[in-house]
Amino acid sequence: MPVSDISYRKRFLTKDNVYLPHLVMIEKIIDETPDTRTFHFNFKDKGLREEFPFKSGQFGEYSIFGIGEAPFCISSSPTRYDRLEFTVRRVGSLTNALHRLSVGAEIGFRGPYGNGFPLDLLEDKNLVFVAGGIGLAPLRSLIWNVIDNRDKYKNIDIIYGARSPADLCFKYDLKNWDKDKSINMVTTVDKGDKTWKGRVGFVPQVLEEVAPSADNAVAIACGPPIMIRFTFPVLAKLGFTPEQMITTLEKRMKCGIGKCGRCNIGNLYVCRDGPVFTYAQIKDFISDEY
Amino acid sequence: MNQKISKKDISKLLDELGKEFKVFSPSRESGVTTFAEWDGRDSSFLEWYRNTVISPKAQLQPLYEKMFSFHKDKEGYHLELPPPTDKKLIFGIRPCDAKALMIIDKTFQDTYQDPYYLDKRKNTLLVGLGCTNPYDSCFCTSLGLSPTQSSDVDLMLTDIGDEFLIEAVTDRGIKLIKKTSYLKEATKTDKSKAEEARRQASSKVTRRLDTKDLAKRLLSSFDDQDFWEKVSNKCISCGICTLLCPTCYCFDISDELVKKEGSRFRSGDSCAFPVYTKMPMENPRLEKWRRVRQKVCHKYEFYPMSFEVIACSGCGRCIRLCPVNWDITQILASLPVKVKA
Amino acid sequence: MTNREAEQRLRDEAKSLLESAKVDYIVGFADGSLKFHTTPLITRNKDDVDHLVINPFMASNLAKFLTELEGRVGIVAKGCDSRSIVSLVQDNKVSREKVVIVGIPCRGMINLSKIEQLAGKESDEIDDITRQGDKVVVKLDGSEKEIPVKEVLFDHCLACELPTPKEYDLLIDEPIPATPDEEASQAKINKLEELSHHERWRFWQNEFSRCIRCYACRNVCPACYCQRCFVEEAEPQWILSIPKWQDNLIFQIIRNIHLAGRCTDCGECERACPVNIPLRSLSKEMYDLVGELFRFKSGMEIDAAPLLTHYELEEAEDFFR
Amino acid sequence: MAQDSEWEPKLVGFLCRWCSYAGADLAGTSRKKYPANIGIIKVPCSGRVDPLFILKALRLGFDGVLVSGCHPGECHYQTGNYRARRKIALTKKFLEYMGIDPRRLQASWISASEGGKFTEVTTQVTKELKEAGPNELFADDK
Repeated sequence: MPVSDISYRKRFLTKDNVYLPHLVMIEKIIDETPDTRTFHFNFKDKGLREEFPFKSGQFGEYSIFGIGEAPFCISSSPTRYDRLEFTVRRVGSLTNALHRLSVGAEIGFRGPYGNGFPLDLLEDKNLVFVAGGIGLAPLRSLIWNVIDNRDKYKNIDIIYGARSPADLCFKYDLKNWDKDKSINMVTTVDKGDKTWKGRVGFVPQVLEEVAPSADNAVAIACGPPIMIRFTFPVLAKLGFTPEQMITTLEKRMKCGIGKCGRCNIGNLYVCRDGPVFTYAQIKDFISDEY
Repeated sequence: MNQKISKKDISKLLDELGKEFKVFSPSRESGVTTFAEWDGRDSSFLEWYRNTVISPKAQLQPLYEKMFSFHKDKEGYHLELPPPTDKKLIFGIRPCDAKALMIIDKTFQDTYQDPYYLDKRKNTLLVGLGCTNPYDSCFCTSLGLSPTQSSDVDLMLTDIGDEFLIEAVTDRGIKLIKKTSYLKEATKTDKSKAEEARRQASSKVTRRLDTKDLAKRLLSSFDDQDFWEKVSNKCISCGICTLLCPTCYCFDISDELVKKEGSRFRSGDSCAFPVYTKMPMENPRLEKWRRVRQKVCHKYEFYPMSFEVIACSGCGRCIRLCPVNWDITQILASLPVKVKA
Repeated sequence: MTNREAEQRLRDEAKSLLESAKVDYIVGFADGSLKFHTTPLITRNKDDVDHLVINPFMASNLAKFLTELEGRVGIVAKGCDSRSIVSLVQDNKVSREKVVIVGIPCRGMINLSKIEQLAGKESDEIDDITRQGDKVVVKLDGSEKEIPVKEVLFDHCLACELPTPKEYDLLIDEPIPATPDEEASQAKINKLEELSHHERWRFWQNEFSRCIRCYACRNVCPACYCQRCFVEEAEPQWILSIPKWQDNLIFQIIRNIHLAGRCTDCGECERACPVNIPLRSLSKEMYDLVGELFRFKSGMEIDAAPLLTHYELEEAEDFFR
Repeated sequence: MAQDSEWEPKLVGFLCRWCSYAGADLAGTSRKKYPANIGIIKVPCSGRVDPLFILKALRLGFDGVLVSGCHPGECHYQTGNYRARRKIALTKKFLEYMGIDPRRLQASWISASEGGKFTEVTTQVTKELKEAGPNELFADDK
């Protein structure tokens, strides 16, 4: 996947300065799980709302002024809404501060950065989405994108799991996808509770049980590193080649544009050359530091 | 055609340049050598200056700088960029440090233009000063540099005794010469003196780094954990070699907030620090050997892969200033994989 | 014993420690790649021990590596290093049984910056530096210059209270008695103490505006063994990660307070600082305060309780209302 | 140091919850007037007070810090205040060496029943801080 073409971004630079965030307003906050929230936001500058361009799988740098900045993927689809969404799990100082925000709060946003998912590669393919926990966020953007252009794609399998029923994100979407006859939706949890009637089992296991065909298919996986490490071998067993497996990586980032140095894997920067990679690329990385 | 200037006239020259530029020249403050704004004091640096602890890169990418400030009122946040940069002139930059700027230009120009660095870069003239007394830690010649010649400066000065021979390297340099007083026409003898000075200086750089197939050798040694553990064991993971390296550019971004006003800063960061890559749940480079490997490979393997230039100009600061005398030339010479010619 | 003999004995002992598997690692000094420098030698290989040296340039405090290495370690220790080891043992960071202390009686280490200042040349331009009793002979441009050794030793060496380790397993060479010269060692601090509060604060403000936050001072320090230093805490963020003088200064004040009773005045922080901040003027002051208020000397008595986990019923009451 | 007569110092009090905090409470409920200059932070023990808290307070611009715990021998955890005593003594002396006016760091032993002493101490500390003037230690003038 090529280094992202940024020509279209130029129009959206504030004062020609790539580090200067746009001001955006939080419009709605949804509690996904006890520690995860989705924020709906929109540009304060109405001109930007109309035509803000991004691709599924791209990310932005979000800042609370005075606290700092961090990257999160855009979890809404470019095919939907006149707003954007991002989903945050509470793990550090900035994410904690984000969770303390209320509707109407003003934050900084710059982006979109990164390459995004290769839509052209997915066309006319059977798609297998494999996600764990908050790893559904970037895939969700792609899933809605695909649903909104349903005739361009063949079968869709979604295998999604979380630690417990309470940890499932985007329950409202899961319901929709479950109802959609053109999608095979499988939800699983590592450990059920009294009310849970669905599957119980780790995502890679469930993937093996569901056993989607590798024929003319692409698998797109996102989740915690441990899940990814077990998912690729299962996909391989099912006949997927490394070129047919796609994932998106996460690293500590500051600048988001390949300058501050820290998110590299070998000579590639996750922010600039990723975050979406095929397994073929990853396994050829000279570094085991992903 | 070459010009020359008497060493006695350097102070006057800098005074004159100071009218148009913010002039920076080698200076010693509290025992630390650095480039400081010329205040007309004296040109005694010509006596002691070999190279500075703080490289002139600090004038283009300062240790920390304000990216923008913000304040909040009834309408919400307002962001304000710092004022545009002054026209600067760095007097006396060594060829290694000038090359280093050329090297980091690549990163700051790549994909997205970095406004802070590039604005300063565009507005800064470099007057190079040939290095006639290199340190025993210098190894610039191994990286294809000459201690006395450079294509990365606007003007180049060479010590020919009581005078400096001046060569214009760029158009900006030619323009500068035209409007500068105190210059004289250089003679043939001056030029041959300069030749001799250059020859001597090059022979004084004795430390060697074999760059032949270096990226390949590193690539083949990449997974040799024993090797990396061995060469990193005495490293103390401080940030000296990176923060003071003229080709290291990594930075951190952080905010300062005082009541409702604040600023976003960026500041030098180092791959030697575990926190550099630390994520809430994991850290891909927690072990010291991984961080040392990253530092070495970034300079001599990844950077050439991306930009076709080694991210090192052989200035030797990392060797000179290291508290435990960790020596990059020794490390690279001891790579387990040798690629045959 | 001549220096050569001592070196040979050290190498023999180190080799036999490795051969008899009494230790997994030997940690000592080898010649550095720069003139008049040594570099830490950390090895499991018995052939490497032939690189071990003893000379007046072994400035590093190798105790720093004890908290990093797994297994049993044979470590070359000057008096001050041995105090750091003892302090680490007191803090339960290092187990005494896992360390074989190879003691080296020390006559003080030569501070190259002082030589450079006196010679007017940088160390790589100097031809030779040799110690001859109470003098140091500096060869430069074909001529020789004799300098009294007291003028070129590190400040902390001048005040050394323990030239020969008290806690050791092997001692190379004869013990050397202590001859501390507090006055000479204290010169910079005494000068500071003459200033007013305001002037002193200004002084430190100025010094710390140079700090580049490389953390060499912390990372060379054997006593700074925290897995996670307060400067890296994000919640709450105690100090900014931007090297502003205010936060640089707070970092160093707190570092010194946290090191009360652990700092053995080995001077490593000041030596490692690339921008010449007189850090020992902080650490020595704390070292003295600890002695003055609580009669405690770090790393001297292996059975002593660590300063800040211990107390006397009646002490320091005049600070409280 | 420029200071107008209107200026009032602000100080942070780190008070042990078992004694001094209760003492402050008692001062309040028994309507003893103590200066409003003090902002109180309840800590589980004076031994909890890391010198870092003191520096942070000064960095944030507070004019002084008061650390107050149980009288020696009366610590809820037996020895916490003894340890605090060592730390505070060293900190106070060290900060003075750095050039910080010693009046900016104060310490006291106040029991739960000493509401009066709390009033006296805070009044006295406030007075001394007023003499010391505003804390400009960390001002960004350079």
